[in-house]
Amino acid sequence: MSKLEPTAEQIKEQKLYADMGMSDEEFELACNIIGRIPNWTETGLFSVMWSEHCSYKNSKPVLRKFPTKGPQVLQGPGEGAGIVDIGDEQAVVFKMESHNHPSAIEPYQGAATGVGGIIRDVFSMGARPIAMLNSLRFGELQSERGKYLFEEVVAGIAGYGNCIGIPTVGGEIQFDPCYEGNPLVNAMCVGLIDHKDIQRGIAAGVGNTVMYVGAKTGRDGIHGATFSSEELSEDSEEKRAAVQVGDPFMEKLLLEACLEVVKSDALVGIQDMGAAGLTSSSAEMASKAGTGVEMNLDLVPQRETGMTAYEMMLSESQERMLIVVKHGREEEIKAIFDKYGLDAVAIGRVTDDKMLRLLHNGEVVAEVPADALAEDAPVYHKPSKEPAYFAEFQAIENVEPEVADYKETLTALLKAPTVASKEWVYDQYDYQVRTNTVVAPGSDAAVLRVRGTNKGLAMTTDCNSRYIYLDPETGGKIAVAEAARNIVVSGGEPLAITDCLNFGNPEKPEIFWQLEKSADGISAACTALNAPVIGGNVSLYNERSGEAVYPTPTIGMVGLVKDLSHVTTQEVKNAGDVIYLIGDSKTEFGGSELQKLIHGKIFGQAPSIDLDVEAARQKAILSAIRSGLVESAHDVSEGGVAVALAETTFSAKDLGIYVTLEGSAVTALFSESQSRFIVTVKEENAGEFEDIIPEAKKIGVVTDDAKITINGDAGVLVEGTVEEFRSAWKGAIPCLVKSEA
Amino acid sequence: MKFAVLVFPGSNCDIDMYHAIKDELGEEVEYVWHDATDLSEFDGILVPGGFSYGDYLRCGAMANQSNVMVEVKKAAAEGKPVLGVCNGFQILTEAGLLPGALLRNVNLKFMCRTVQLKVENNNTLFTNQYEQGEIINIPIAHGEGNYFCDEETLANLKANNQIVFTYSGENPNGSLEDIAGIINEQGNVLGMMPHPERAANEILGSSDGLALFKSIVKQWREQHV
Amino acid sequence: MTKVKVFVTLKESVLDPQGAAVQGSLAKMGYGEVADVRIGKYLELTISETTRDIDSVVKEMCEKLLANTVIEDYRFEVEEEN
Amino acid sequence: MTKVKVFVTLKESVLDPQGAAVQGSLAKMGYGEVADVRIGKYLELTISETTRDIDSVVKEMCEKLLANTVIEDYRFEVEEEN
Ligand SMILES: Nc1ncnc2c1ncn2[C@@H]1O[C@H](COP(=O)(O)OP(=O)(O)O)[C@@H](O)[C@H]1O
Ligand SMILES: [Mg+2]
Repeated sequence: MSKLEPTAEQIKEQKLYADMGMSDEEFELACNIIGRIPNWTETGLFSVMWSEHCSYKNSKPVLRKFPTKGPQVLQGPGEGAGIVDIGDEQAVVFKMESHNHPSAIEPYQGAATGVGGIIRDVFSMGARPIAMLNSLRFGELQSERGKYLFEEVVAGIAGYGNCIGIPTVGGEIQFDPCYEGNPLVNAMCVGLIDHKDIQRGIAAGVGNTVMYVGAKTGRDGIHGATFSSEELSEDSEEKRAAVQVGDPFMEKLLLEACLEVVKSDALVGIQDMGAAGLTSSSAEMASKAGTGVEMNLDLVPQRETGMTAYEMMLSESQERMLIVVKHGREEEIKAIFDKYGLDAVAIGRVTDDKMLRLLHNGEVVAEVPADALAEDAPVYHKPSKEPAYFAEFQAIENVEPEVADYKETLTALLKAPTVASKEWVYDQYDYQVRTNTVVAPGSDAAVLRVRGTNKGLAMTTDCNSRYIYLDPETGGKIAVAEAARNIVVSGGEPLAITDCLNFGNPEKPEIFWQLEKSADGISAACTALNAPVIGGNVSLYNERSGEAVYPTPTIGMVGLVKDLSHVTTQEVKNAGDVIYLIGDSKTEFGGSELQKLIHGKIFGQAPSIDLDVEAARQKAILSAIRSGLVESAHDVSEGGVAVALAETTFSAKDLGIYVTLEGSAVTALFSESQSRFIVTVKEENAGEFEDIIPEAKKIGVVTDDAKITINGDAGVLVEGTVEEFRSAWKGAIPCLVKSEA
Repeated sequence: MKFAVLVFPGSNCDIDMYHAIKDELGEEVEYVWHDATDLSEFDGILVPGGFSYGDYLRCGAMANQSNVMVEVKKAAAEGKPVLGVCNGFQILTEAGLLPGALLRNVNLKFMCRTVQLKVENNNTLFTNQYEQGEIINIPIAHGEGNYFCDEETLANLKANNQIVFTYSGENPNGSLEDIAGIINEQGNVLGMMPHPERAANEILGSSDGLALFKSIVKQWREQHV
Repeated sequence: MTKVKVFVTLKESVLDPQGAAVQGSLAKMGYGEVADVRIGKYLELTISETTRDIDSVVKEMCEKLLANTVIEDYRFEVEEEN
Repeated sequence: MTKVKVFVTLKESVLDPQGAAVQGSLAKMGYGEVADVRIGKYLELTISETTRDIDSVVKEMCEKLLANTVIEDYRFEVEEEN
C-alpha cells in the first residue's frame, strides 16, 4: 500500500491540495506559516484541520452571536461538551453532533458511529453518560431507499446505544422530501459529573507523556472530516475511504476505563479522537495548553500493516482517546486499561516548542505549529443574501384553509409520519437501562432521576425546520421555545441548550443567510428563556445534487426538575379533571401539517412568536406545576390543538375528553400558533390554578368514556373513540415501513 | 443475605441489579468481576443483563468462558440461588445450567417495552411471594429472547413444572409456548428474559419485580435461622 | 499460517426467522424462484504454527465456543498451509 | 432445485469487532495459536427451476440485498442440480 508519496513540489505544482479540499489561498497561507512548502503528511494535517468540520471557518462569525454565559454555566463551547451546574456539587454535561454524510452512505454504521462519537465527547470530560437523544430527518418513506435509510439509521442508533448500555430516552423525527438524498442524523449525549472530576483536553506540563488508548488504528475514515465538508454527489460512495464500523463493546470498556482513570491525579488531560483523529486531538490539546507535542508514530497501535504517517494521522478509526499523563506515572494508568484488556501505549511527550512534531521510521515526517492547525484556520465572512422565496412567502397573506371533514382531517394528520407515534422507533431503543428513566419516550420531554437525590433532569430535542425554511429568524426562535416548552410541561426549568446547525452549502449566499438569520432567532430565544448555548456542532454542505435540505438547526435542551414530585406527563389522569387551553389560536398555517396535507408543500409566513409572552407563560406553567396543581400538561405543536388534545388521551387508561373550542373551527382545531399549552387540573384546584394563570381558558373535562369529542361554536366538530384515533396514529409508521413503494 | 452481581466486560444491567438489591430490597450486595475464582462468601448469585463481550458471535457465549462461570456452576451444584436475567439467562443456557437456547426475536428487532407475565409456578424459591397465576408487569429489553428447545426438553420442562413465567397476552419475541422464564430441575437456577430489577420501584413504572427478590430472601432466611 | 474456514448453521429443526425474512424480501424483489434461505456464520481463522493437531484443536474450539450445539451444526475446512 | 452457497465477508480494511473479540476469547481459553478471526455470513439458497441464468441472478441478489457492498465482499458457489 505504501506507494510513493508526492513531493512538496508536486503538491504545489499539481495543486494536489485541492483534492484534499484546500483552496489556493489556504495552501499559500500554510506555506507562509511554516516558511516552506508542506510535505504530503503536513498538507494532510492542514487540510483536515482547516476543513469546515474541524475549524468552523465559515460558521465562526455566526456562532459568535450565541449567548454562552450564565451563572449556571461551568463550561461553555470549546471543549468536548458543555457543562452546567445543577447544585450539590454536581453538574450535567451534554452535547449534540451530526453524522449526516456517513449515514447517507452506510446508514447503520454511520448512525452507530455517530452515537459512539458523541458518547466519547461526554466521557472525555470525565462525566458518566446517562442518556442519549437524537434528531432525525428523512424523506417521506415513499421510496425503498428512503425506508432503508430510516430503518437502518434507527437500527444503528439502537445497536450502539443498547449495547453500550446508555438509555436512548428521546428524540424527534421529521419527514420531508428535501431530506430524501441527504438524511440528517444528530445524536445527543447527556452525562452527569461531580464538579471535582471535570477534565479538560490539554497537553500541559512539558515532559509529560502522551498516551494512546483504545482501539487500534486502521485505514478507515481517512479524510472523514473533509468528506463531511463537501456536498454529497453520485460519486460520494466511491470517494469514501473504508467506512468506519462501530464497536460498542470496545467503547463500553473504554468508557469504564476512562472513568476510572479520571479519578487518578496522574491524569493531566484527555480528549477523544473524533473527526481528524490523532491530528485534531494532539494539535488541539497542545494548542489549548500552549505547549507542543511530539509523537513517534511507530508506536501507534495499528490494525493494518504498512500504514503511512499520513494515513495514521488522518484515520478516523473509532473508539480511541488521547491522554496526557504525568511523567513517571504511566504504569499506573496502563494498569487500569489493562484490566479492561485495552491498549494504552506511550507514543510521545509534551514539549515546550509549540510544535506538533511527528516521527516515523526514525525520521521527522511532519513539523507544524500546533496553533496553526488548531487556531489559525482562516475565517471567512461569507456573503449573505436574502433568497427571493422569502419575500414571496412574506407577501402571502395568512388565510384559513378549507376543510370539509374535521374528523377525517384529524385522522389524516395523526397518520402523517411527522405527527404519528414514534413507538416503532423507540421500541427498539433500550430506554430504561440504568433504571433512572422516570418519563420514558412518548411524552414531551424525557425525565431521568439523579440517583441519590430528589432531583431530575428533563431533556428534549426539537426543531421544526419547515418554519425555519419559511422564516429562519422566527423559526429559530420557535425551535428554542418549543424545546423549552417541552421541558417546562414536564416539570423542568430550562438550563441550557446544545445545537446542531444542519444547513446546505454556505458558499451560496442564500444558504448563508438562512444560517445567519436562524442563529439570530436562536440567540434571541436563548436570552429570553435564560438558556445559553453551551456547545454544539455545525454540519454544512447538506445537499444532494445541488438541492439543499431545509435549514435545520436542531436544539437539544436539558432542564432541571427540582423535585421529582414535579414530574408531569402529557396524558390526562382522572375523569372529571378540568381541561384548560392557554394561548390564542390565530390564523397561522404557514408550514403547518394541515398546509402540507392539503397542498403537499409548505409556503407563506411561519407562525409568529412573542418571546416575552412565551417566557411569561412558561414561568406561570412551571409555577403551577411546582404548586402541585397540574395533573397533566402538553404543549401544542405540529397539527395544532386537535392533535395535541388527541395525544393527551393515547396513553391514558380508558379516559376521554369532552371539549368545546371557540372561534373559527379550522383555526381552533389545526392552527399552529405558538406558545400554547393544554393543561388538566383537578376540579378542586381549578380556582387556585386560575389565580396563577388567569389567561387559561376552560375548554372542557376529562371523561371516563374513552371518547374524543371536540365541539365548536356550532356543534360537534370531531367525535370518535380514542381507539380509532390511536390506531391511526400508532399504525402509521409501521404501515409505511412495511408497505411497498 | 449477601448477593453477588457478576460483571462481565460489556455487562450493563449490573448496576440496576445492584441498586435493586441494595436500595429497594435492603440486602447486602457486591459486584464480582468476571475473573473471580471464589464465590463462597455469597449466598445468592445474580447474573445481570447487558451485552457481555458485545454479544458478538452469540449472546452469552464468550461470557460462559470466564473463570467465574466455573464458580457459578459450583454454587449452583451446592444449591445456592442463581438468577440470570436477559443476557444472564443467555449465559446460563450457554453454560448448560439451563436447557434450551435463546434465538433472535421473530421480528428480528430489539424490543423495549413493559409486558405482562403470568406466574406459572409460585412454588419456587424465586416466586413464593407471588400468587399462582398472578399477572405482573415487567419490562423487557432484548433482541434475542426467543426461547427454543427440542420437544423432549419441552416435555421435561412441563413435567417438572420448570416453566416459571410465560408471556400473557402478547408474545413479544416468538418464544416457544410463550416461555419467559424457566428453572432448573433442582429448582435453584432461574433464567428469565424480562427484567424484575427494572420493576422495583413505582417511580420507574412498576414494582412488581420486587417480590421475586423478596422470595429469594424469605426462603434463605427460613433455612438460615 | 493455516487458514481454517468454519461454517456454523442452525440445525434443520430450528426456525430461522432471519432466513425467512430474507427469502420474503427476495420474493418481493422479484426473485420468486428462491424457495428457501438459511443463514449461518462463516468464520475464517488464521492459525500460526502449532504443535497441536489442527483438526482436533478446531473441533474443540467449535464445541466450546464457536457453535452452540444445542441449536447449531458446524463443519470446517482446513486449507493447505503456505 | 439448485443449492447456492453465498459467503459474505467484511472488506479487508473494514474493522471486524466480532472477529477481534472472538480471537481475544480464544486466546484466553488457551488457543493462542489463532492469530486472526474474521466473521462473515454464510447463506444457503435453495432455488427452484428457473429460466434465468443462475449466476447472474445470484449476483444481482448479492448486490441488491444479500451483501452490503459498501463494507462487504461476497462470493458464491452454485452446486450441481439434483
Ligand atoms: N428518534 C426518536 N428517538 C426516541 N424517541 C423519540 C424519537 N422521536 C420521537 N420520540 C419520542 O416521541 C415522543 C413524541 O415526539 P414529538 O412528536 O417530537 O414530541 P414533541 O412534539 O412534544 O416534541 C417524545 O417523547 C419523543 O421523545
Ligand atoms: Mg411536546
